[in-house]
Amino acid sequence: MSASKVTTPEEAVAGIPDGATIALGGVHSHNGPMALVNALIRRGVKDLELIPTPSAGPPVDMLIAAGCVRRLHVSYVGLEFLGMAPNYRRAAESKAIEIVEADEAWIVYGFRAGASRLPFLPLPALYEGTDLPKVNDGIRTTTDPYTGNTVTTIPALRADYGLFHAQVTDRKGNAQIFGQRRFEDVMAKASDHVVISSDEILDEYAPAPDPRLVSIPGAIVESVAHAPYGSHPLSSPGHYGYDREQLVEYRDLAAQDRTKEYLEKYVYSVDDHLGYLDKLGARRLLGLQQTFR
Amino acid sequence: MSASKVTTPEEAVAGIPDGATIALGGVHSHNGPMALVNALIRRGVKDLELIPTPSAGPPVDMLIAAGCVRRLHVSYVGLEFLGMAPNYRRAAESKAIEIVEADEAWIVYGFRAGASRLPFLPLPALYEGTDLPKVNDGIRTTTDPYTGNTVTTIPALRADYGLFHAQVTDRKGNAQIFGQRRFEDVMAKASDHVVISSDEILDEYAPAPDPRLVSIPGAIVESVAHAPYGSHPLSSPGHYGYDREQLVEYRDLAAQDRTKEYLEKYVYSVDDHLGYLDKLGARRLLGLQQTFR
Amino acid sequence: MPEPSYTWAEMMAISISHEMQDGDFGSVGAASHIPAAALRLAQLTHAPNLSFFCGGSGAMNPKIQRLTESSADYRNLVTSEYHFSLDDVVDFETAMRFDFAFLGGMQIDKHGNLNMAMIGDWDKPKVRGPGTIGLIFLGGFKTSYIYTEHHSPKIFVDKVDFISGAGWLDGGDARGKVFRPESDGPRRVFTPLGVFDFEPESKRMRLIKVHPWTSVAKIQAATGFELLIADDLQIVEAPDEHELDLLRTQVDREGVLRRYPSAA
Amino acid sequence: MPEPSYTWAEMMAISISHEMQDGDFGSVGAASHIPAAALRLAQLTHAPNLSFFCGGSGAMNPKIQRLTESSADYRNLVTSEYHFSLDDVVDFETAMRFDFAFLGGMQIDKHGNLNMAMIGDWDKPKVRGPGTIGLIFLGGFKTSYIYTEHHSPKIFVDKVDFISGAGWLDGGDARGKVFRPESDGPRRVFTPLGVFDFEPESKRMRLIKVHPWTSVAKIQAATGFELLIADDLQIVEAPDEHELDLLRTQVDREGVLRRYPSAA
Repeated sequence: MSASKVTTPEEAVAGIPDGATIALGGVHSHNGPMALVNALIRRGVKDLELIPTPSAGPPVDMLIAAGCVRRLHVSYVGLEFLGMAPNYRRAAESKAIEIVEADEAWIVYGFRAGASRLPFLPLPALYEGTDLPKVNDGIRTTTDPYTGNTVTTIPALRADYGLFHAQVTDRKGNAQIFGQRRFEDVMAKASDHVVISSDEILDEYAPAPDPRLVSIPGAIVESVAHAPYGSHPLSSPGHYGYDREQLVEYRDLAAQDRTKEYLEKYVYSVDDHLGYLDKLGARRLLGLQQTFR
Repeated sequence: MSASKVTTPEEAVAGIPDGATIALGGVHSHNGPMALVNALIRRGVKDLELIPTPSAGPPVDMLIAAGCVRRLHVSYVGLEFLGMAPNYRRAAESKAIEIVEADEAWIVYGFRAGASRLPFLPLPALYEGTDLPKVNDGIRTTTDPYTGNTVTTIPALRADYGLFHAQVTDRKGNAQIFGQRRFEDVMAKASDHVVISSDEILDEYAPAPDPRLVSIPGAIVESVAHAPYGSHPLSSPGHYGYDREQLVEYRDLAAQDRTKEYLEKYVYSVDDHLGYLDKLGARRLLGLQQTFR
Repeated sequence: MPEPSYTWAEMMAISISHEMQDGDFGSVGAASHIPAAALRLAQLTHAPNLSFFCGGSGAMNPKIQRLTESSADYRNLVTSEYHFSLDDVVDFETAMRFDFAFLGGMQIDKHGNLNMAMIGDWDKPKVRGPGTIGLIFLGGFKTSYIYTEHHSPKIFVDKVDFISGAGWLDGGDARGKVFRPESDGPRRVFTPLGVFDFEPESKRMRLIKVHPWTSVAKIQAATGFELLIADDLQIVEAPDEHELDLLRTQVDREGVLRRYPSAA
Repeated sequence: MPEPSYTWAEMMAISISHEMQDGDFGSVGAASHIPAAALRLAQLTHAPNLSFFCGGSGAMNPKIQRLTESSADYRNLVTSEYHFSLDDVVDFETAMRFDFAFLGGMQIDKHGNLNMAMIGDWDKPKVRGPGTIGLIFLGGFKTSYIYTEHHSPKIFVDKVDFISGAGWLDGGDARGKVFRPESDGPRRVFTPLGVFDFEPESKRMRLIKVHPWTSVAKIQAATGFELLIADDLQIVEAPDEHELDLLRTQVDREGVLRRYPSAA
């Protein structure tokens, strides 16, 4: 029988050191690995370099508010339909964190190159018309050996740890992610250590899912954190919707620079993810159920 | 109501000119767009540049035998469990066709770069230890602007036409390919014109398939050739197995340099794909059925 | 004059829909209800062969009968034709395979350049924006549509403080010197007040359609630079009943666009 | 001596299986029944955490109870854990994420360099091979296993005519000067006659296990260069009943390996 990779969210992030580079899954208000993020905040990890998906939201803003972040690659960081991300904005304006002035191409092509460990990636004329090369010295040039032309390049991106949320994962780490843009596989390939939080763990004797629907192969997954409602207050595609009330609570406190109150209430005052769920209560959690599969 | 892209194999390839570059789907003895290849052979198209998948087989050997090919990118061309590809081997040894001495990296990374129209792709040390750069002047070098090191590069590959076989396709071109290595999507993106042959056309009023199982999006598909048993004598994953008897017949004739007899019998002597199916007969075709979905 | 029976958001969706071309293939970002509704409406009327990616969700051509608050909502995916990946998105964006995309900005200038990064001095920005996200691909779309829900002099500025996305750059032939010839600059700007194009020589923003409840003078007053006005300027009529009905029964059943302010 | 009750192909699969390490992650090519059977057998015995990609089919860890004539056969996919893409394959190959791969050649030389491209003069080859396919990734696997069903002096040559895949190059420290340090050269060579490693200093092929029906002298005679012989050379025993039973009932129910010639 093969060894099980299943553990708790707290155990799964226990080895992530200060200063680590983190590839962070989740798109806008959906499918962020929140139980893992909360565990990192609770641990008080410091000086992280964050490379989130191109459409990043609440988990990035929370990690900044909690003082965990040293450097952030920005494509989009915001609260989507709830407006700007207040802590990101304050930290960027005050230079409390270092901003890599990036975009979708930087992150997607960067991770794609990182997934293969290509040395860098050359692009056709895109950045040339913009001001990004003036504020990001990672955007460079080299010679196209086929035409002799000068072409713009971006570096490959890799992370020490990739954190992703899945709906259903087996004990070997084969993870099913039901929604959003398929890209977690590329980010996982660009990460040295892959940690999955999963709403459900597939029973060892259950029929295997259609292999075409497995998003990340278990062979590159290091640990699987069993985390029911592990994406809360964000949505978990096909399982539960986002908790709009709590997201508004977060936004309102964050806008008033009172994020610490939110973190105290939901993160620091509980011991672990199960404590977080107990605090929310069954009524609230089950009210978010949204079956779309 | 949206326009239908459904046509016949013959119509679907009617516009492919002599000298065109073709990206050709299919892996080993499986899922080749044979009805399209037969139609091209019957038309007597000339001077094609072929870029097949890294594991190419009978359709490439047949196109060479029929005199359709000027230039071929070789990763692997063979008859898999039936041995060498005789026409490829003769043509390469006699220099009747031009060989681009390539490999899996050249084709996969080349198409991947072509799908994005990246100018070229730099690789870490892989080709350096081999003799390939000595016989392929497309393998070049440039400067890594992040380290100053010299790195090996390959060019982006693009095709004028991409030809692929699918099991089920809707009238807009959304194609479901059931098996093999998922790569047709990348090759399609690297092709200016995408032609799909499909065993079945999805009824317009049928429930749509799970969108995660659609391999190539209709928006980039130009035409859909309705071709039942369109991959014969190769397999069509989930629908029918390969016709071993006919593949052995091909191999034996090809090995004796009598491929013309095969082509006469199965290609030139019939008017179109339906004529081919009639010639094979219901008993033989239905005997190949293999339901695995 | 009675209160109009539609909202400016509904009017805007219908105006956008009229400009969409059958057979085109494009992309709309997250949290973009109005263009998403417009594209679906166009598919149901004059443009059945229009195709689009619905940002964030992974959904191509969702048959949405509801507009979700987040267009990255998984529920869009369920009724779609194809589940795209971010690889697909950047491939199509870079390879100039999208005929169009809808894009916006914290600042939009008279040549259609867009800024989502920062307002003020780069070293000490007054406002830090959410980020450039996909705007560099203005250099890779065959054309683009600019879209904003807020028409004000703070948005429409003479020159953006930072170019996240290159429109017509400094106008004239400036753009053609930088990008590949197959990638053209922005074709239209859609706002609650009307529709704009770019004058072909100067590439300056030009008013071509005025929504029923406003005027050229009001639009100019809400714009931070001098607008060109088309010779054949059109005053848009109120939406016809059929289109409004389609929008409300087949695109936006839950009335997201109806909850915007009425077209005053 | 009675006719052995197993074939050399079965013996070879069992020999390979014994060398597999639990927890490793690797890849096996198309039309490679013997290594595919060996890996599955290892998963069922001492290496439950071994994982592998099954070439061509897209299948990761197929629970094959039958060996298909073509390992690219779709039917492997149905019982697998994950459907990989060619993107995955080259990503893992280039990023040095595969612990091992099984590879072969028309020619294999004393330093484990492989040739699949051409025999004879490059400008006028005597034999044109099927092509280099994935052999350059010998520079990207953490290690590799060489495998051939034909042990003859035509296959095992002193020096390959063309390097498709770089083994230990000219031996000694030659390889380390070219490739990334995480990518090591071939670890083992498996043939119908036995198992070989590479002597640590010279990186020359060395016989470490002799299959029961042959001898050092016969193996040397079938090899086109002088073989090194391990000090602790082992004579492999006939497969035990338990392994043979597992192989025949859970890996190769249809007896593909039993149809190879019996181990004479």
